[in-house]
This record gives sequence, structure tokens and C-alpha cells, in this order.
Amino acid sequence: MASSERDGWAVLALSGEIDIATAPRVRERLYALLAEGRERLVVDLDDVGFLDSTGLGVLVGVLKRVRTQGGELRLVCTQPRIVKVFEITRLDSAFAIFDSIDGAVRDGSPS
Amino acid sequence: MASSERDGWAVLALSGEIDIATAPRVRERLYALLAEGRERLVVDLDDVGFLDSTGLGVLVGVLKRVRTQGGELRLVCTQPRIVKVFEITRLDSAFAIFDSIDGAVRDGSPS
Amino acid sequence: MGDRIELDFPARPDYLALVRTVVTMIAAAGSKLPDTRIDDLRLAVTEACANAIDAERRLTTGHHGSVVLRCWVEPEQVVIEVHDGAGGFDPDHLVPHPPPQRPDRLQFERGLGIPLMRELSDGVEFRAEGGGTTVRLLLTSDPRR
Amino acid sequence: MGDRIELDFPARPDYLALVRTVVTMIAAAGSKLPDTRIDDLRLAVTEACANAIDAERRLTTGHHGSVVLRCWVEPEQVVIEVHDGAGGFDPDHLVPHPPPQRPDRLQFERGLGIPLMRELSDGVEFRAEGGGTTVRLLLTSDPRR
Ligand SMILES: Nc1ncnc2c1ncn2[C@@H]1O[C@H](COP(=O)(O)OP(=O)(O)O)[C@@H](O)[C@H]1O
Ligand SMILES: Nc1ncnc2c1ncn2[C@@H]1O[C@H](COP(=O)(O)OP(=O)(O)O)[C@@H](O)[C@H]1O
Repeated sequence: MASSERDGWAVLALSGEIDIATAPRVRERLYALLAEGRERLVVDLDDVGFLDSTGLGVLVGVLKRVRTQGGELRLVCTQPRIVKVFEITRLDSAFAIFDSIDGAVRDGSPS
Repeated sequence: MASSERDGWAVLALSGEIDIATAPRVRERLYALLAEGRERLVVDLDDVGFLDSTGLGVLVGVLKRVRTQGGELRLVCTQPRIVKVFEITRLDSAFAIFDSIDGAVRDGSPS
Repeated sequence: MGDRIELDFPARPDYLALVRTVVTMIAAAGSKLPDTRIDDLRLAVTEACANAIDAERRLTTGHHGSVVLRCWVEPEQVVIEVHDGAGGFDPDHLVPHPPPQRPDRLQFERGLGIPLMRELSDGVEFRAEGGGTTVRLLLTSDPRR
Repeated sequence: MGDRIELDFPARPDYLALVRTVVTMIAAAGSKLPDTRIDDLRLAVTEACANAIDAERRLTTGHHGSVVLRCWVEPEQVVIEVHDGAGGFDPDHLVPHPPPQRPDRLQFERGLGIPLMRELSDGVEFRAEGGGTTVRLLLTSDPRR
């Protein structure tokens, strides 16, 4: 999990397989960014090979906390197998999903 | 299994995992080369990830037939995990094993 | 008739990667399921196994349970059963999530596993077996959807 | 105490790749065996499973047997049992190979499996079980050799 800074956004790039074994570390990392006062988060899912419902749950939890703090969470996700997980749970309509980090950190609404 | 011609030697490059599932195809291919009258064979094992006793047995069978025909069989094998299989069966002393195809097709005895 | 493969493994999250590898290899070798359908299979099986592991670990007996994966692989379909001995539950009385448009949807960080299994599979059945649960998933090469 | 994993699979050569993948993953995740020792384990287990598959397939009953792999993984050692129901044999009365220097060594294209298992393992045991054979292989992280 590599995090970086882009135009005022904290960008966290996830990789590998996210399931009940690995989701807790992802949750910790994202909550740590929130605890540091980061309010604009981009989570890049393009190197994620597998995402299960626990991983989705972590993202839902982060979205809730970000909104409570008045911040914003954006996802980068283009891989069909990962996009599909959002679609069949209809969570694609809850998240702001972008094609690239560039697109995500640009101002305005999701393309 | 890619075969090519080098200085009068027929070179067969094996790859993947050689076990009772895949050894029959290797045997067929080598016997076909012998049937075509090829008497000087180099078998390149450097892209082989796994070799079991069936694979060794195929090479022993080819060696026997090559000798009967007055030909020669040389192996290229540098990967420690494959070299080890020859060593612990003491078959490293039955085969002519070389570090490279260049070395194998050069005249003379094994280095 | 197809091939039958069974895997028994400790009820721990770190075994999910092994389960996915096994399921992917046997489905790729023994069935005509396209890659995208094998992705669905991998996710549905992960959800079923994660529930079995969760349930085993909620037991306070201190007993470290195991989970059993039973697979039947045929050219046109794969059937996978996931069995645990963790007491069972009633799959017909789970509270559904609010639709994603409603703000209170975000209160629900869990409960997506069984809906996902149902969406991904051509058939899901739960049955009580041996003091626990067996989930049966059917995935065909030509899904109904 | 370590983890116990069991895999039942059809007695067919094309399952050896799955067996190697399973054994490699569980040994890498659950033991401290170095990679070279995991290579040894992979080869020893392949030989034992190939023999079990061969024996099952020599049966003329037309019955398609299965092979059972039982694994116990601990930090310092891995124990693997391979069980078949193919009638058994006497491992103490196998004809040894001539030494590699003798020309008649080349008459022997088979019979290297059990010697390899013995060389690669820290312990090999054969026992009759359930109308067949169980081979028990022990590999430690710090081999005797
Ligand atoms: N194998 C099982 N044994 C016992 N309870 C189970 C089992 N599978 C599911 N459940 C129950 O059903 C609930 C819903 O499961 P699921 O939809 O997968 O969501 P989640 O696992 O995220 O809670 C679980 O929280 C659990 O209470
Ligand atoms: N599980 C088994 N069941 C029955 N016979 C076996 C079994 N394992 C080994 N054998 C017998 O022992 C012989 C020697 O085995 P091995 O050393 O592995 O060489 P190979 O399998 O190449 O013959 C086999 O040919 C077979 O007759």
C-alpha cells in the first residue's frame, strides 16, 4: 500500500488480493489517514487482483466517515473484474469512481 | 518444445513442468527426432521448472537408444534445482551435461 | 460424471488464497467456464468460505475448526460445497440492505456476502449438516443472466 | 500443533500440478522451510502421488480411484501422507539399480521414484492402509544431510 500526495489529495494505491485476511490492514491504513486529518482521499484499485465483500465493506465504512468529516473519497477503478463487484452490489452508485488518478484529483464531479 | 538446428546438432528446448502428465509428449518428441535419423541431440533443460523421475527416465531411455545408434546426447542444465535431481540419482555421471547450448555443440568432451 | 476434489483446511482467513488457487486451477483445467465466470466462482467461493471461517471463529469453545470444500467439476458446470461445523444459521431471515441511494445504506459495512453469492451463481442452496452449514454453489459456463 | 490440510483428488496425472501448487503454498505460508527444501518437498510428494496414481490406474476394475494427500504443517517441519486404495506392494523387495557407471544402468528407465523420496526426505515410511498404501514423508527445515 503506497500512499502519496497529489494536488491536495492523499492517494492510496492498493494491490494484491483484498479479503478477510488482508482487509483489516487496508482499513487501518485508511483510518490512519483520516486520523491524520486527511479529508480528501483517492483509493486506487487498479493493482487489486481480487476484492471481496469485506473489502467493499471497508470502503463503505471509510466513505461514511469521510462524509461525516465533510471530506471526499474517490476511487480509481478500471479493471472489469473489480468494476463488476461494485456493479452487482449497486455500490457503483454510492461511490465516485474514476478512470485514473489524474481524473480523480481534478476538480468537479466524476466523469 | 522448440527444436532447432545448431552445427549439425538437433537442439530441443524443453519448458514447463515434466512429470508423468507431460513426460509422454517429451518422449514422443525425442523418439521422433531419433526416427528422423538425428543422431546428435542436445536437450536444453534450462527453462524446465520441475523434473521428476519419469522425466529422468525418458532421458535415460533416449540416451540408451542414442548410444545404440552410435549417436550422442548432450544436456544443457544450469538451474540448481534441476541439477540437483541428476546429482542425487547419480545420473550426472551418466549424462554429458553442459552450461550452455554453445558449450554443448562445440566438439570435444563435456567441460 | 466429472471430477470430485475435496479440500479440508483450517478455519483461518489466511487459507482463502489457497482456496482461490485450487478453485481456479480445477475450473480452468476441468471445465469450459470462461475466465470471467471463473472470476465469479472465485468470489462466490471466497464469500462462502469467509462466512464459514467467521462462524467457526465465533465459537467460544476454543476449538480450532476446519472448513471443507467439495468440488465437482464438469465441462459445462462447477458445483462447490462449503461446509462448516459452526452451529448453523437461518439464511431466510437476514435483514436486506437499504438501496444504495439512501444515506443509511452506509451504516451497513457487512452483509454483502450472501447477496453476492446469489448474484454470481446460477444457484445457491443452504442446508444444515453435521452441526453446521453447507452452502452449495452452482456455476455454469453459460449463466442464466 | 500446526495446521492440517487434506486434499482428495482423482487418480490422474493432470492433478500433479495442483498437488505441487497446494504443497508449495502451504509450506511457504506455514513453515520455515527454505525454498530449496520446498523444492525437495515438491519432488518427493510428486513421486509419491505419481506412484499412487500409477497403482490406481493399473487396477482393472474400471473404477476411477482417488488419492488422498494429508498435510501437517509446522514451523520446523512438514509431514505429508499420500494414500491410495490400490492394493499395496512390498517396498522392501524392490530391485535396486546398478550403479550409473555400469552400461546396464541404462536398461532401467523406471524405479527412481522411491530412491528419490528417500534421498529428499528426512524420513519415509510405507504402511498398508485401507486396501492400499500410505506413504509418509517428513521434511524438516534443517535436514540431516
Ligand atoms: N456458515 C455460516 N454459519 C453461521 N452463520 C452464517 C454463515 N454464513 C452466514 N452467516 C450469517 O449470515 C450473516 C450474513 O452473511 P453475509 O451476507 O455473508 O454477510 P457478512 O458475512 O458480511 O455478515 C452473517 O453475518 C452471519 O451471521
Ligand atoms: N503406492 C503404490 N502402490 C502399489 N505399488 C507401488 C506403489 N508405489 C510404488 N509401487 C511399486 O514400486 C515400484 C517402484 O516404484 P518407484 O521407485 O517409484 O519407481 P517407478 O514408479 O518408476 O516404477 C513401482 O513400479 C510399483 O510397482
